[in-house]
Amino acid sequence: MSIKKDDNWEPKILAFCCNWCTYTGADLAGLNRMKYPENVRTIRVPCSSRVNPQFILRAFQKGADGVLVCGCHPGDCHYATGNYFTRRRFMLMQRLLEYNGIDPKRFQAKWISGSEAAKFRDTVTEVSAQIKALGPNTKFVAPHYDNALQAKEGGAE
Amino acid sequence: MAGLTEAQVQDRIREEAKKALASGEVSAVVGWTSTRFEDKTKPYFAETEAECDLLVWNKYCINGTGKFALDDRYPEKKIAIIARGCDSRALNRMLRDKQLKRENLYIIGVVCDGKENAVCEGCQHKNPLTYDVLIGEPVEEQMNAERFKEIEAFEKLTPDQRYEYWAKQYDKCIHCYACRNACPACNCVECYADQYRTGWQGKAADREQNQVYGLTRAFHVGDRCIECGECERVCPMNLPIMRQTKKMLKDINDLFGDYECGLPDDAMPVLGTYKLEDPDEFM
Amino acid sequence: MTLAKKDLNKALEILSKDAVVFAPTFDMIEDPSEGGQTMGEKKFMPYKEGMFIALDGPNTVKPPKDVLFPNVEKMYRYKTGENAEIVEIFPEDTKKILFGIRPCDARSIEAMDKVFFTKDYVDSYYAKRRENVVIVSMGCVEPERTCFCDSMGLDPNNAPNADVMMNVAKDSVDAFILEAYTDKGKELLEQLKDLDGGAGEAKRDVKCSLQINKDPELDKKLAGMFEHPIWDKITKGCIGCGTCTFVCPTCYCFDIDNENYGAEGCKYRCWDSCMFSDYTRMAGGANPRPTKKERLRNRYMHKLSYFNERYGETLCVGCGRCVANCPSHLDISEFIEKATAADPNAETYTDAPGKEA
Amino acid sequence: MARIGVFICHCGTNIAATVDVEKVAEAAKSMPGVAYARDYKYMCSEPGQAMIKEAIEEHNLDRIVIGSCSPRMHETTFRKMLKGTKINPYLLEIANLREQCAWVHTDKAKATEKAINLVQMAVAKVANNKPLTTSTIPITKRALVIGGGIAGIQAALDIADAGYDVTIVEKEPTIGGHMVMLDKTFPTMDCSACISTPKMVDAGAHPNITLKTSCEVEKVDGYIGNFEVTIKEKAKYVNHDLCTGCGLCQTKCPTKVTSEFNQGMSKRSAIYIPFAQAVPSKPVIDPQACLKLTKDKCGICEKICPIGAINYQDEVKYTTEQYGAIVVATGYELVDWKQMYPEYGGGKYEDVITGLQFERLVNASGPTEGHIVRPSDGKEPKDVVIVKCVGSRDPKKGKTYCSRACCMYSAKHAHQILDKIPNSRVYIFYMDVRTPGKGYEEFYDNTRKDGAQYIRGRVSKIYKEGSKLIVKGEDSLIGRPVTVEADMVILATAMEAAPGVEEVVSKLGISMDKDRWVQEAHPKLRPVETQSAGIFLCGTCQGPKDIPDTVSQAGAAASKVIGILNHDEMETSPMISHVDQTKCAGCGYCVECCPYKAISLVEVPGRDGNRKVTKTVAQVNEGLCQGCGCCTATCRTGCIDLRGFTNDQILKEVDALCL
Repeated sequence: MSIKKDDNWEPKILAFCCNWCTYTGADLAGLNRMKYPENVRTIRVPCSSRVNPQFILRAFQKGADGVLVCGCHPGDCHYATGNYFTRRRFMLMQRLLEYNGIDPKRFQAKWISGSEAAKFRDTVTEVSAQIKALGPNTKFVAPHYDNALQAKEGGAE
Repeated sequence: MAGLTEAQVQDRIREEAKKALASGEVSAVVGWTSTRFEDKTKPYFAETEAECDLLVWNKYCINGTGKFALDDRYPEKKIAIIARGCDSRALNRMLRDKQLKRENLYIIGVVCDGKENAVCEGCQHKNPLTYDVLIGEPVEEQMNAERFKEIEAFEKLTPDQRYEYWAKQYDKCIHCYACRNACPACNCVECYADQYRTGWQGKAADREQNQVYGLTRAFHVGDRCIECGECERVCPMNLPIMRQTKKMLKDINDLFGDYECGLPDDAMPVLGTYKLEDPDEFM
Repeated sequence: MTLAKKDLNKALEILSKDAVVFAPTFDMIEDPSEGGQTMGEKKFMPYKEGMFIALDGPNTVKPPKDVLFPNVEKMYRYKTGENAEIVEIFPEDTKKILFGIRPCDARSIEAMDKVFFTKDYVDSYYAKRRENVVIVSMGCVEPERTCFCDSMGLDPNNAPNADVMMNVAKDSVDAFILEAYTDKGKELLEQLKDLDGGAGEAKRDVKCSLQINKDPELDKKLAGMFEHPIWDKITKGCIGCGTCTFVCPTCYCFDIDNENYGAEGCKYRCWDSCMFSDYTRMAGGANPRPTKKERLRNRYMHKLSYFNERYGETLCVGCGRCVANCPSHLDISEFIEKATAADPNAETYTDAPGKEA
Repeated sequence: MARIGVFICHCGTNIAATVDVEKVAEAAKSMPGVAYARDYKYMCSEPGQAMIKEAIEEHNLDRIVIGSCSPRMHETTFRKMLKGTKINPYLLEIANLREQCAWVHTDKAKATEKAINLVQMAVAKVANNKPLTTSTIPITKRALVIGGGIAGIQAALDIADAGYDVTIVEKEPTIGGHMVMLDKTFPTMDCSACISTPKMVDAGAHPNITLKTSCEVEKVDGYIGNFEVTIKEKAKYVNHDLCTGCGLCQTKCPTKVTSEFNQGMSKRSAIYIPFAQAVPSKPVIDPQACLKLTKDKCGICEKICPIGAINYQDEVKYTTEQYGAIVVATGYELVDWKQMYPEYGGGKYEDVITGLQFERLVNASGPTEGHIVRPSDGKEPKDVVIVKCVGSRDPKKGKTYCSRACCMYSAKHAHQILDKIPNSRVYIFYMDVRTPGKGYEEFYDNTRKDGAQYIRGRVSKIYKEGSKLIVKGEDSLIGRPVTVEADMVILATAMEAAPGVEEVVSKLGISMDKDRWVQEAHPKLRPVETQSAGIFLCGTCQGPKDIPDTVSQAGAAASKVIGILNHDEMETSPMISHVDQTKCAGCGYCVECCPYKAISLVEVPGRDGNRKVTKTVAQVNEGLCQGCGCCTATCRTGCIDLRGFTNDQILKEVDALCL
């Protein structure tokens, strides 16, 4: 795996955030004018249990360098039990991805409550730094059609 | 085979098949019949008494029979399945997944001492677990101490080695979906992979789509896999498909305790439930 | 010309100078967990220096059709919105040599040509690839046990539509006899003239392992057997996967879809299989081929009857790939025999001997 | 193709200072489906909204994206705004450019790039939004209260006073619960029965309240506003419509068994009114004790009853009624200390009693008419030991939690003993003294001044020597073992949820915490609500508490119920799950993971290939679904989807963010 190191390179990091805890926490980070890297983008979902593991695969396929799934702490789920399912799903998913060669830092799940603005900031800052250190993700990525064409023309198979 | 010879079992199968058909409650008996090649048998639906005599039992009866029970989800009559241990687990799988009704099945269990099939070496259930009539004396079951040996060895590789290995494997995949169609845990009415318009994945059989399919498939069946090995057996391109699903099973065993599917009192698949005291790595 | 076996790699070396040479070999996969490389499937791969060329032994799992008709083929890209545009993507303009394909696969290309070139329509993507392809066919050395091409009217020793025909020499197993059938073929042999060991006679006495009893008029007979009870019986063991279609050298169905990237996108076509449930499913959900019976019937009918109706020949070339690879061990040759023997007007059908209704 | 309008808000300088809003609007113009894009100072302002509405008309927009503050801030505002336009309010997406972009970044170029990407995501999502409509469900204006203790009575009275019909279901023959057993209430020392029995009478006499005593909830179907509850009425063997409550039967009944009400310290007859002030004040027959019912003998009560109200053939009756809301007030029970603490005699010493037994002992209407005497010999005890935290705060043997009321009632018991028995001595073994209530600390202080001796430590053993109970413990403050020779020992035993709460909880589809207390929706913010809309809880079923807390929680639950019943119908959120039943395989795994029991398997006519069949498929109850979407990720087929957050929408969002 050759990793192109480029100082200007910014990773793409997707963060699925549950509406009731982490998204609120992220908003609170804004209210408190906390600073964190621009390369993290949140997708609002009602509950972390809404996040289908297939979304994670899709993100990598489309070129995400890292994916975060964040929800309420166990016991605090707005919907009572959603994050317990999240916990099982993504513990297994993370292992399966690692087994297929994806660095576990590229896919992480975290519990961040609505009041933990600082934890949100610290988490995304840390994840961003980790992924920057890892470099661009080349695994599972479907090449953009232009690249695909070049690759094909460069030498069949 | 304790007590009975291969030929005797075959006779008993034919006899039970005829009895089942004669009862009038059964539309067909699913077993195996010979092909023009001595070392191959194929799944066969015996629908008349005479056809029952075409049923065979030998070491080449490797195809799973269980999944054929799903051919008709709304049967007017029972279907009889000649079931080895793995086939009975397949049926239990589909029963647990509410895809079959037990009253629509007539299970002719056959004690199996392993076939000319790689997966049989690690078999932990040679005796059928669920049946209406049993052929052969139950044998003592062997625990497979090396159930996850292959997975453990593979886990030791570097991430890049693992990725490269799988990428090469998925390059070979031709998207034929044999693994899915043979799998008793793949019992959806319409597979997500067939829903191109929803956009779960593209139809192209390129590496990336195959990777998405391979991982999604592993995740979808991983907590319900009965380890029959049909996916791997049917793959025309010889992808080591069990190496993905077994990884799921291994992790489930590690994280949530001993876990095996397709047993008669099958618990809820681990991804369909939770425990408050589950391990938590996301703090 | 005569080409010594030891010069085979030399010959491919020469040929790959100005062409991509696809030759049968074994795919090797790194699996350090099992202590190194594991041998994968036999397949056609672009020649690389020192590559092992597997001209004898069983045929490849996948036919060489993807050189002409790739599994995924980008057709055009587009932009939407104010600056909407469409840019066609043409196949690469590279010369390709299909080296060592069997007469059955050579014949399959003939059938594909018919589909993509005839009836007043030329498929430009196929055409572009086809004109760049030189076929070097290799007569069967040891036919696989599932081969039955001679029963389908082919000669396992000879591919009339090849550019170059290659056989084992009659007097030496260590030499090949190459004969150019076309100008393209002559050009190719010209490149190899330094390796020419002189004239020689080809060994052309191979017979297929399976000699099947086929009604010469089976296509017409089957045309009248659409509702025949035999279909219920023989399709029962099918699991409805696409293996037979994807390993078939003459299956040419494709689907067209697009991949979007924001305001841009790309249209591509990819193999499809008539064995899949969504092949005939309409937008509203109705499906004229709802079960595997209708789907497998369609496949067999297409191979053995419909194609004859349209192009005057049987589409099945008897390569035996579907027989060898079917997960359920279904066998089209067996079906041909059963259909040949069947009473076309029977009300019932059974496999049991002596019970033919 | 959609015609999307994109509106980028400056939010004064809140967004504009860090994000180049003009550039974002310009970039939006070339996004797929965008027909119009512009920026504006304050989108949420009156003129801002008017501008959007104009643009919708002028450019024939069919859905919009607003790049502004968090959707948590103004999503509702803009949805309301769209109500007045041709665009469905749910064809709106908000890109969070303030809280999650402008405010958290400093580099303007990078923030702008991110803002464009966030707008791209919103555009991609909105293109796949579907118009959604809220549906309304009618509200049945009646409430059900499960449990007729003080919590249930108070909740019922409050709801009934607001003008709504209430049914109280009580499994015992009378309402009143535990409070009516108590003698005095701390810290005011007013008579418990004197303040609780009027409430019971009020409840019994209230025109809007129906009492269903000797009843249990059998089955609960439906959802908020529309619960259908089957109530099981146990056989009473007395026709309460005829019975005048004269009590003659009680006096003549020859069979005597221990009285539950008096905590086993007296007897009652087989046909009985549990206590004098019971409501309804009419007897029932205990079928386990009655000679007629067990052995077909006796039959005196039937003979003696002047109006023929006795009916030995009485049977269990089931009635099904509709309710709009339910209050769970199933209360508590004291733990069975005898099993847990064999070292305290495990029940073999009569003079080791529980606090509740002491309440009966000291109560003027109790078995001893208020004289504190030893149950063993009827003598007045002089040395009394009170042991606190018996079963509470004891992870090894009992419960981990604190039962909250024991510190105070133990102080009360000490005070009562010292007050009633001259020269008595009271020793209180405690772990901590917790008095967090109005006047509680003062009460505790007074008790100590009265002479109660507080010994910090646990009691390790109680055994009998002669007529004395030897209490061995430790004074952990001085680190020495302590032995007290006592005449009587009172154990302040832990509270636990009432037996049978499991059944109630499972019938209602709500949950319990690890200690079996009924789980509230949120421990801080929704303490009287449950996970299921329309089901509330109050009193000790939710956790140990004293009477003031119970009563105030009952009022809170009642006000929540009134809030629902006040409406004729209620709007349900349209952002809920729905099933594509043509694809559903009916595996039922979504049913299992739904926290609201909103999904069930139903049989519907369908097609298998080209054949008509009856299929079993999942179906979502729109009244119950709260829109978490857990089911969607469980469904392998992807046939259960969440409106407003569909698979398609999220996949498109992912795609757009990865551009």
